[in-house]
Amino acid sequence: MRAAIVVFPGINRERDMAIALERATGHKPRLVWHKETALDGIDLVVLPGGFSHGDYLRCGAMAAQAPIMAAIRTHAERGGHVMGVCNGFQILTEAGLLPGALLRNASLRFLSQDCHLRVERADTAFACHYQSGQVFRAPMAHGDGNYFADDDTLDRLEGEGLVAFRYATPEGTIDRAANLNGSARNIAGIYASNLRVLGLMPHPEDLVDPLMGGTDGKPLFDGLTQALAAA
Amino acid sequence: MAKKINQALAREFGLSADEYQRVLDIMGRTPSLTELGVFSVMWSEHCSYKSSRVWLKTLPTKAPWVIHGPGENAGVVDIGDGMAAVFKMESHNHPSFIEPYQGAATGVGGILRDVFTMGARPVANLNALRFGDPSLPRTKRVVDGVVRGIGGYGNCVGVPTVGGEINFHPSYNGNPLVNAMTVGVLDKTRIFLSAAAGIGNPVVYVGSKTGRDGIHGATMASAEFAADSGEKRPTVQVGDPFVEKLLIEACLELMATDAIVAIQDMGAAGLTSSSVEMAGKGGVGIQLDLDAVPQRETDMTAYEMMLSESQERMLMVLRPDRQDLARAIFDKWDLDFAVIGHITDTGRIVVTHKGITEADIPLDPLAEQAPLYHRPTVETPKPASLGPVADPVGIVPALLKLIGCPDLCSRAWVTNQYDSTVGGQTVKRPGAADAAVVKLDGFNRALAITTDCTPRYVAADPEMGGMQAVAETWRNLTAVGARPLAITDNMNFGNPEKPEIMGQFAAAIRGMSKACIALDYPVVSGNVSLYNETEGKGILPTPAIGGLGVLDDAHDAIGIGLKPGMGLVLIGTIRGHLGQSLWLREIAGQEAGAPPPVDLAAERSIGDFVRGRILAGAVQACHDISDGGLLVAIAEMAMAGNTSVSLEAAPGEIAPHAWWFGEDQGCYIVSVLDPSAFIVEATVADLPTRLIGHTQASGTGGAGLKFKDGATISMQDLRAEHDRFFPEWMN
Amino acid sequence: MKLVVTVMLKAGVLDPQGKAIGQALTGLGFEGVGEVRVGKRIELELAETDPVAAEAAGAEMARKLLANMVIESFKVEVA
Amino acid sequence: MKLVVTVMLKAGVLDPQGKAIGQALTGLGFEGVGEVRVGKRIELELAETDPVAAEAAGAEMARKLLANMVIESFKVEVA
Ligand SMILES: Nc1ncnc2c1ncn2[C@@H]1O[C@H](COP(=O)(O)OP(=O)(O)O)[C@@H](O)[C@H]1O
Ligand SMILES: [Mg+2]
Repeated sequence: MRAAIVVFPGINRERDMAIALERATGHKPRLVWHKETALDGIDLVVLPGGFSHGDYLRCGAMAAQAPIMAAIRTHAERGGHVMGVCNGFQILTEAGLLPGALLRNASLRFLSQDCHLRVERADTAFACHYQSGQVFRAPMAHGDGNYFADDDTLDRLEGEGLVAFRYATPEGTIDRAANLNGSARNIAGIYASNLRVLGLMPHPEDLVDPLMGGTDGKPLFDGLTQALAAA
Repeated sequence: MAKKINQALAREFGLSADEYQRVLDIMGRTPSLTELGVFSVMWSEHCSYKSSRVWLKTLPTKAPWVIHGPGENAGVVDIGDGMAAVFKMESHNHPSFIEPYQGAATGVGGILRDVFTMGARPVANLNALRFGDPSLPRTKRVVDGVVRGIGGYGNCVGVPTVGGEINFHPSYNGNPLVNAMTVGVLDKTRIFLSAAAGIGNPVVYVGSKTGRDGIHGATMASAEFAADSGEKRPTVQVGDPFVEKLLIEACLELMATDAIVAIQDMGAAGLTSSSVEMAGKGGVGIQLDLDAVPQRETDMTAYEMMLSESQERMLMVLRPDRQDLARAIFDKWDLDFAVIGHITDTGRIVVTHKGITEADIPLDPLAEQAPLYHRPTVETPKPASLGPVADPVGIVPALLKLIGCPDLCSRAWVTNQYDSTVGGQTVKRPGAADAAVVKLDGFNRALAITTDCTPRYVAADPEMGGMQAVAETWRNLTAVGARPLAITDNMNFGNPEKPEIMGQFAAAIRGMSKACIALDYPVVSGNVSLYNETEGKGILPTPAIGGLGVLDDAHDAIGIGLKPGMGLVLIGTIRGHLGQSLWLREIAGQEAGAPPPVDLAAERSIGDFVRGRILAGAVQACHDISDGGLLVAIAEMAMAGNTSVSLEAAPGEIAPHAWWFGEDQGCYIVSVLDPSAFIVEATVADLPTRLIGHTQASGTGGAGLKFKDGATISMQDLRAEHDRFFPEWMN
Repeated sequence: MKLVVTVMLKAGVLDPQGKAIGQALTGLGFEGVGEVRVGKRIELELAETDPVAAEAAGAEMARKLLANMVIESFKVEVA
Repeated sequence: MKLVVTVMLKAGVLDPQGKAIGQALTGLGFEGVGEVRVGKRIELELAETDPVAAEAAGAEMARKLLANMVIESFKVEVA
């Protein structure tokens, strides 16, 4: 799998993401500057976490207008895989590559703590090393992760099985207490219709090494590596 | 409009009559407004250390592993593998009182710049915070703003905030302390310094544009607050963490080339102090043309530009043939880049604006004749030692109250607002261990970092308190298995013109020095913040210490969380010292007695032994005894590991409350699989130990804490008390 | 020419900030505070001197960047 | 009665958001964009029916909570 990480000004988890991808694939991902315009020969494009353009105005809004976005759009239209984590998820929604928007956390505070995610379906390149219904732990670190979409959109996402992960208790219960940022229907991550574009708020890339507290995020990267090996 | 330059104006600028006379002597004429401004900020307490310098000079600053001690933007120590750690702590107390969010945010920004200006990538932030009485609405607003500000800045720049400390005391009601610390790492052969060189070399300004921000911030940080401090509000600066992030990346990118001759952040007193210090250190002169300075506002005067404290700016001296390369890098990152002058051989700083020479000052006298005061000192009288104090409530209620009190309760509400994992190298997050542990990307090696100070000890006995603060950081680094290397300090005190305050300062330095020498643990950087008083009332003297240590292998680091199936051993001697303890304050309602004495020889031998056992893999968890004493430490270990503990009885010769809550120094609790073996080895080394309990058997649930006499506290009750304060207070 | 673009959350989109402000005001003793909504006011200095063209440019800026049409609506005025 | 409180950074105070937006608009090809300042627009539903009293209440709210008087200024209007 050949992976690229897009670097927007103000992004700060590109290193974390590169470490996780290198662990899984055995080689360093390509870092692509936001002013570049081509993504040739890439299987997976990752938009990492951080504060692109300071998250001023709205999180991800300015990055969504970057020159590289046209290439990302083309890559997605061709059926290429795209993953946006945290700020990357916000950028994908701002760019219209994923539906909905990420509002300020309901508590109006930045949340930096571990959360638990329930895998809603495992038959995707991203989740194939998890079981459907499995719960895994991931650090979250965001001020604007409160997923919002209108009811029709939410119904469609659920109806088409496009919810990727939900905030859950460690036992897998989907309830209000587990929904730290107030997201609609506990949604932590969603897919585009072709299941090849994923956006999620928490950071599986920060939990791929026992030394840093666990390996709960590792199956995501191992799964991607295996699923896209043939690509 | 033009102000008349005279002694009255000099006084407004914070210069005494003597100091102004010295300016006149150096200049041989009446200075211009800009010149007077330069003298006043360079000779302010904040920049000149005029009251503290004589004492700071006595601190031990050398060790074989120290690469740069005090005098540079930050201290640098060798950490092995060809790498060095760069670190410093700095205060932003006054700005944080005026505008808590921006004050704290720009404090973080400022200390980050001191570290990356040396070529290091910042890898960790910490903060030492002191607030007033929590029952005051103002305290709540300040805490909320400061915590948001630290998070708002640190999270955005992508440097993990991994540790720190928070205390409450009414003495900080009108004067909170916000001390921020940054640690960076670099290749030890690629350290950048600030001494300018190369006659004719361009002086380059990069970063944000200059506005009328914080003019006279440095002198504000050097003056006591009066009731009308609202008047000084326009000096507040707004931080732009996004630009800071770009500046970090752009500077590090440029530092990978050979373009930079010297570099210095524009901190307090902005363009003035950075240009004066760079030229002064290099023994050269500097010519600045202010027309070239990127400006955010119109019609700025030379005086305003020289004194502005606009954030996120740096000054560099470049090799002339690398100017274009440097410009291209800053263009890429959308940052201003302007050649604003050049290095000269005149030994003077010459500032021109719109064709007029606005300042022309000889640099040597500006530095050498800077005021230096041997202020009178009065020793703090030794406190009477505390007689026996009866236990009014019993052990269990006292524990529940203590672990819920503002000084000991869970800090999760605070730390959950700080991104502690960004960078992917955080081995021990806040609350997991006595020190934060951050791995070096690409190496097995890790840094351990902590901040500590117990101001109530320092107030009661400044020398012992200074010693204790240093020893506690050393102990906390040891408790994770790290080899302590060096400290940074932030001396927060009251008005130095009062002999009692200067006496506290001198004694604290004395105590710190003794500890540094005994522990081979020198001071490599620091900061002094004086005049922390409101209407004549001083804060508790607070020499905050930031300690740094190294682990050759991050895998060796341990935390405080207990696991089942272990024995708990106390190493060190508990005599039941209740003087100045939290138990005494929270349970008996007294702030009295002498602080617990520190025995530096015992500290060293016990610490070295504990570290040795940790590195040998014999210790599962370790926690030092500090605020709240033995039982609080055990409760914290139990909660952190979600593992119950059965306790042995207190020894008969010490009153139970003194045993459980005394704050004796130099003690650790270790969790070990084989307590007898540990005790034997300690005994062979002639160190005092005592078995104090066992964790629940593997696979069984437990009662939380279970005492020998059958009393228990459930884990839920412990947690409920521990977790309550901040969320209830803030919501 | 100065332009003011006002961006507000659409009705139906929960505004936690507005809610929190409403609660805080009530907590401070202000009576009769009903719904509170928080939006942005963006003031732009434009070289354009024709108000109609300026307004059109403002609307274009809002659609492209200043507002997220999924959750927000906007208004452009020449100041 | 509906009240609108507008809160803007005081003149001279750095507005990082406004600066970034200005740069982004220029990057998107909008020409002649000068200074951009971003503030808050807070719309409040009040039980009060007297405009003068409502305005006074709004100013009080702004001073106490809605604006940070150290760096911001505000304006109250009855909508
Ligand atoms: N209390 C102290 N202990 C040790 N070093 C100190 C202390 N206070 C200041 N220093 C050193 O003095 C120098 C100047 O510090 P400072 O004025 O804070 O720098 P900056 O201009 O970057 O703000 C630095 O090298 C700093 O480490
Ligand atoms: Mg500096």
